[in-house]
Amino acid sequence: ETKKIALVVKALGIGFFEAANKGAQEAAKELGDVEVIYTGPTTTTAEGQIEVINSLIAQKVDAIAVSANDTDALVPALKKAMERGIKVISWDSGVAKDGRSMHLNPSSSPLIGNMIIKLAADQLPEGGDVAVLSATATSTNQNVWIEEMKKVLPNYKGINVVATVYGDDLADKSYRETQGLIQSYPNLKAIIAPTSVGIVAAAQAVTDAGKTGQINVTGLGLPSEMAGHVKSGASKSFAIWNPIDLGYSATMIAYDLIGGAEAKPGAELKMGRMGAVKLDDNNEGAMADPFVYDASNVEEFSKIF
Amino acid sequence: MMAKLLKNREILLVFAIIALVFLIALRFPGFVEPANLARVYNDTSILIILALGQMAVILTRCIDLSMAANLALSGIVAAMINAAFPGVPIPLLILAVVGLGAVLGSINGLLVWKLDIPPIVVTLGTLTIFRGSIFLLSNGAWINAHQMSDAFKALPRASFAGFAVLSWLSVMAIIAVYLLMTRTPIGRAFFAVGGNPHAAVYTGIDVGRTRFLAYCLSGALAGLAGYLWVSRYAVAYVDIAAGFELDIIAACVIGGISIAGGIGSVGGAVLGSLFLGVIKNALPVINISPFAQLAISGTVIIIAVAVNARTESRKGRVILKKAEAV
Amino acid sequence: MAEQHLSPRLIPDRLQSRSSRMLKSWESLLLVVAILIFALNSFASPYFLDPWNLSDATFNFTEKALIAFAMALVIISGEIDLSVASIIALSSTAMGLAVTMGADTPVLVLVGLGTGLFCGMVNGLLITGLGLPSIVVTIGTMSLFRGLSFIILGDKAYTGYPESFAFFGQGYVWWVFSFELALFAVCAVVFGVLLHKTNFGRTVYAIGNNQTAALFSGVRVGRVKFILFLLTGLMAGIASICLTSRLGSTRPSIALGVELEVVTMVVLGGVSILGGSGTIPGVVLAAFIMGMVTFGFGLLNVPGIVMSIFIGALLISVIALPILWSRARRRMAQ
Amino acid sequence: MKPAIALEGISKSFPGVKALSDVSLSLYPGSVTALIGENGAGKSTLVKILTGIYQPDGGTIRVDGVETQFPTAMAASQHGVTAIHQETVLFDELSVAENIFLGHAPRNRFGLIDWKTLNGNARDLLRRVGADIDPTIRLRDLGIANKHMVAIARALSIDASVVIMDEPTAALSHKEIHELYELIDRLKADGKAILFISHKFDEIFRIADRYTVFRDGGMVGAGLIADVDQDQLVKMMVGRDVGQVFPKVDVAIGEPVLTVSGYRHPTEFEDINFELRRGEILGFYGLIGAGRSEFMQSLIGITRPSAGAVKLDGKVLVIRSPSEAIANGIVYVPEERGRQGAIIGLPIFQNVTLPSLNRTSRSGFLKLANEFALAREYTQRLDLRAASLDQDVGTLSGGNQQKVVIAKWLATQPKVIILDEPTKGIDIGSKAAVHAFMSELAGQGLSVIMVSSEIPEIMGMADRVIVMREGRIAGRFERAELTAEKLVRAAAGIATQVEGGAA
Ligand SMILES: Nc1ncnc2c1ncn2[C@@H]1O[C@H](COP(=O)(O)OP(=O)(O)OP(=O)(O)O)[C@@H](O)[C@H]1O
Ligand SMILES: Nc1ncnc2c1ncn2[C@@H]1O[C@H](COP(=O)(O)OP(=O)(O)OP(=O)(O)O)[C@@H](O)[C@H]1O
Ligand SMILES: [Mg+2]
Ligand SMILES: [Mg+2]
Repeated sequence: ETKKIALVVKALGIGFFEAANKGAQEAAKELGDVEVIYTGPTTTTAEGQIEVINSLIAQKVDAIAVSANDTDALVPALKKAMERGIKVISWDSGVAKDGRSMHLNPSSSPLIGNMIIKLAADQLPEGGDVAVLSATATSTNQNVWIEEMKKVLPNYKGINVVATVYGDDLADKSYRETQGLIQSYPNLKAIIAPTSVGIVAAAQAVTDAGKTGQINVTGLGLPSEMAGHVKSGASKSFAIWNPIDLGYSATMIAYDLIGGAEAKPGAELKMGRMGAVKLDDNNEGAMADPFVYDASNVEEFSKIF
Repeated sequence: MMAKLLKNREILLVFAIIALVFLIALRFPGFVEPANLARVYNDTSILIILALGQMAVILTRCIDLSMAANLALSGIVAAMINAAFPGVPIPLLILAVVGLGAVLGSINGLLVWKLDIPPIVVTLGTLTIFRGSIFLLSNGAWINAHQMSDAFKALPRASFAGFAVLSWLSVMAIIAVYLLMTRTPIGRAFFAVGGNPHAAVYTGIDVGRTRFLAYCLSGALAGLAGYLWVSRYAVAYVDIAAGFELDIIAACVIGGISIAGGIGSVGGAVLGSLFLGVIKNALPVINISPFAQLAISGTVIIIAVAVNARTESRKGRVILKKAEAV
Repeated sequence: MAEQHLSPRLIPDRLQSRSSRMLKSWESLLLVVAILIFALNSFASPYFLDPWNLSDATFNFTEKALIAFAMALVIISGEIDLSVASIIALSSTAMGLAVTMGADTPVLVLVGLGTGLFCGMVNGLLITGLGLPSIVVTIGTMSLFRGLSFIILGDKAYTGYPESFAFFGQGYVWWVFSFELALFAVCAVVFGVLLHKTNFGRTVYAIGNNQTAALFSGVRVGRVKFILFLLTGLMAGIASICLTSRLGSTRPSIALGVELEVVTMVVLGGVSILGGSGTIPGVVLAAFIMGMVTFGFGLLNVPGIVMSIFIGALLISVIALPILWSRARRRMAQ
Repeated sequence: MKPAIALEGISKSFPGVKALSDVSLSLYPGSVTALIGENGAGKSTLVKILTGIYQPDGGTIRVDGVETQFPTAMAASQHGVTAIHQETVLFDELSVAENIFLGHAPRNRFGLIDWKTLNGNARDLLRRVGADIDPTIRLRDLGIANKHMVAIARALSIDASVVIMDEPTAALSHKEIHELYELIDRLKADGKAILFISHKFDEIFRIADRYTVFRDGGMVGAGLIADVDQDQLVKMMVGRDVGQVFPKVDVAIGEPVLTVSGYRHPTEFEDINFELRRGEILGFYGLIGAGRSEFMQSLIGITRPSAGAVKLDGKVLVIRSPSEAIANGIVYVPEERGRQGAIIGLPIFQNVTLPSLNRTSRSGFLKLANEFALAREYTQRLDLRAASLDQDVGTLSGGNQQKVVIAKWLATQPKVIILDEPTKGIDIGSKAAVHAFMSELAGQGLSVIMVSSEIPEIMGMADRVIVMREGRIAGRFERAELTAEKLVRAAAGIATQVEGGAA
């Protein structure tokens, strides 16, 4: 009998999640007896995800792997799913502990927080002002990364975080917010956008303002979307983990749980070709280190995701 | 004289905008530098173009909630054509997109004209249908900067006589719509149909057809804005300009265009858009918490409506005036 | 003919019997659509006809429908309230704030209702007090109310609602019948009676058809409209309690875009957006239709946006078809 | 003589109503044809068919002997048919000149509207109809009478051979009416064919050469005015003899019921003092725009007076809203039926019971049976013609709508009823019904204020008359001393001269 694993994403149509779906399908093929249901709302709202989850419960899927729009709001719906015998994990953007059996971080949050500030600092040997362009003010993962980043800030002498603004993962809002940053901080040297929508918009705004070379846009982005901006010099480098691997791993973990594995602190869950993930006290685990892209390798990866 | 000037909505708005800019300049002098003001105008251009179309529709006592969705659909089609056939010359592409926008607008217009469905219902329906069509068309996928040709992205950014082409396009749209509204029968028919649709029939104006044309105009302008939006932000996806319809309507309302139809002007639409544009651009610059922005624009809209209502509410006829003179 | 002129004519009360009128009504059309969709759903998905699944499906519309009842009255009176989703957000934020101050469930409910009423009052005062057009005022308060939630909450969330608070959005009254469904049923009856069986309801229709004449006829137009906006605020407050309880947390972006769905529901229910006509049974049926469509599509894993195309097309075609049909019939007759 | 336009066998139905069945009508150059008939007889419907607004279900239209169709209003005007419609069909927000030329504005060589020529032409036209109005001001700044003059100018802006006037004098005052007569004489001399619709017989006999009578959508007679008298026409119209035109019965006038003292408003009226006694009909005469309606509306709390007091039955009242006025037994039948009176979209019975819902309902819940009973009682007394009581009032003719509105107010069983132009635009039969009913009410001890701009009505019905001019009381007359001349002089503010600055 085939097992139904639902891959619930923040919103359909986002390149990052489309890539994750590719990985999930790859896992399904590898496993043979798995059907992956790739679904999600069309806008990044918690209510939309709840409706999707409710219909998945009704379909009696075997597992739900969700990248949440809201840490807390999904908990009651996911709890209901678990009560009806469905395995629930979160990946990418997590759900509060009560609402899932484990959470798969693409990488560990401290590593990411360090990585994004390091990318900026590496280009600024004398230090300078940097600003953060985040997604929505409610994004779980964004907030954690920014927090982690601020923790390690003292390690980077002379780097000064002057502002955090929110582009809501909307291209135009991010663009406008970036314009505001450029206006307000004439000495701005770098913009860190740990969001794939924001980083593209910020790079575009910097290019349009004629600040290419003066302001470096960095953060987390997709090679396919950033290739042009790396070439133009608006972005020297950026990082991302491989979303294909992430979707693949989430599917593998869900399958492992369906097969009887138990998610508890210290347990190791199988992730196929990605090896195994070890859970910490919060039942969280990290998949791999983020990977840096720059002019030397971005072309090659832009064909993949 | 002064009192009379103050009653004029457009002049009041001009003062309000100047006062606003002045206040911002107190906290951030760089805001009033000509280059920055030009940038603010440029940033507001798309809103102006859209508000012009919405104005025509509102004048005929209708409303177009589907403008932002039309923009998104036209924009994404422009991006898809460009991505698939980078060789298509940009002017031709723009023409095609304006045509597409007009066709989408004409769907609204036909439903309002031929089936007499209330405009708000029609455009509420087409709003979701247009957005959904984008999803079906693109499968939800984004079209990113690197998929667009350089010429596609360059046009709105190109500079001509010191201003961006985007700004020039909006100026041209303003002039064209101004001529249309004041000097052509169809423009006057917009006013007549909104002011008194019943009477318009008696003067030989086809009310439904006039509304249809207003929707075609708003659709065409939305199509133009679609290309400009997508090329300017260099990205196209299902949700671009989501919720922007309310900004467009707010701009019209601030500009004194009566939601009940028949009252309004091109100047009002432009100034209303600029007012919103200045606020939107100023808030991040003067370091107001991003969380307060929404509340502030809400408050501004309410104040603007209240002020407009004040200037609009006339005293009744003065019957006693002559008696006093005796 | 001439004979009749001599003595006063006797004018009958009604020409059509009630049953024949009902058969031709909008509601019967909606009923047919609802039955069709129900049948299609149970045909298309084996999971549809399961009591628990059907019960889960009701959550797709109950909260929106609660607001739709009040919104129906507002729209019949010729006004509109686009701020309802933002009222939900502000009420929810206020309740979250109360939780952090240690409030218990009864206090939370009062806070939720109170905030809703307060927002309704703000709308009502601006609209009836200053005489401003409601569509514009509520576009403004829509930004204002949600903006306030953002100022209070920023990028934080309120969680930690008490256990007992979960009942409103997650509790069941009996078997598969949830508290929300029961509340929906009660409100449907209350609003149905209010609109169709009371003097108040009659004045709402009168205002919607001709506000000036209603004023001249002694209807306290301002007061009635004020009450309607209060009522909408209150219902949004109730919906906020249910939604907050169901989510167990508050974010300022809660219930984004719900206002258009509520308006769609009301219009689909046969309420004229121009004011003056419409019924509560129509709105109830529209709520069922929208809920079943979204759930049915959900079972087939159709993306939400495709459902919204369907709802949009339904909205237009349900209004257009009868018009086309009667035209076609007239052409046939000629 | 060959008719300029001839209609043959025209029929028109609306859902549930046969508005016109097989009517024929010919209009001759240089001649005025009066079209008369009760309310709802189909007169305005015929006008709308002639001007391309409605399409007839059957029948033919011949212009100069050639069969023609008018699919749009534009087509009709291109064939030389123009009309002053019963409703004012003008645009408040547009300028006077544009109102006149909307749809056929002069253009320059680029096809753009030529505003200069437009304003010039408008000025000429206005001068021709005898109205001294600046063509560039906005229409909403004009008084009602001037608006009608603009409507007339608009009709004449089209070079037409057929001019239709649907109750053109209903909103005009004495002076303008006489100017209109002169204009019609000039048009006649120019060889235009004129169709003139009116309920006022003095007018018809003054200017018409021919008549056509409609009854219930059919044609019942036509001929030369010279061959008939008023009684014959009325009999054709109504299908029976109409008794006394003003059935005023003498009523013993009692103690004062309503006392108004020192009423004033910053811009609309001042110094209004009078007493209204039990059983009395108090007439308020004045030129249109004299401020009567404005003052009456302040009595029921629509406009707020800045000073003044009302005493009802010896008690001082403060009335802040119409609902308080109704509760105290003062009701106002408004002048603008479509806007302030009838609630189009609601059925007849709901219109009638709206202000009386407290009486027909039980603790706030509707009782339909009571509503129907109340509505039937009052509509029958006013001789309403309708298919059923749950019919939308919007489907009734103007006169029948007015009956519903009056019934609505009578059903509240008031102590004082204010009727503002109660018979404006209603036919002679209905008028008689309203007048008879007014008399009956007074006889039962009700006090009536009747605002009217028609001298015969005022003289026929009122026990006492107050004349208003420019917001003040300009004269008071007892029934015994009433003459038409005194009324006109007081209203126009002329002491000796006949022509005066009464504009
Ligand atoms: N648009 C319409 N829809 C339905 N019925 C209509 C419509 N217009 C007119 N009628 C009906 O047609 C009949 C003739 O109306 P019409 O307005 O022509 O009367 P009229 O002779 O002008 O009366 P009045 O003297 O009151 O102006 C009436 O019964 C009226 O109710
Ligand atoms: N400029 C105008 N535009 C529109 N309507 C007008 C205008 N002037 C007068 N009216 C209408 O005519 C009526 C005139 O009322 P007002 O109180 O000024 O004078 P009145 O003495 O009652 O005149 P009338 O004989 O018309 O009743 C008002 O009800 C108003 O609606
Ligand atoms: Mg008529
Ligand atoms: Mg009057």
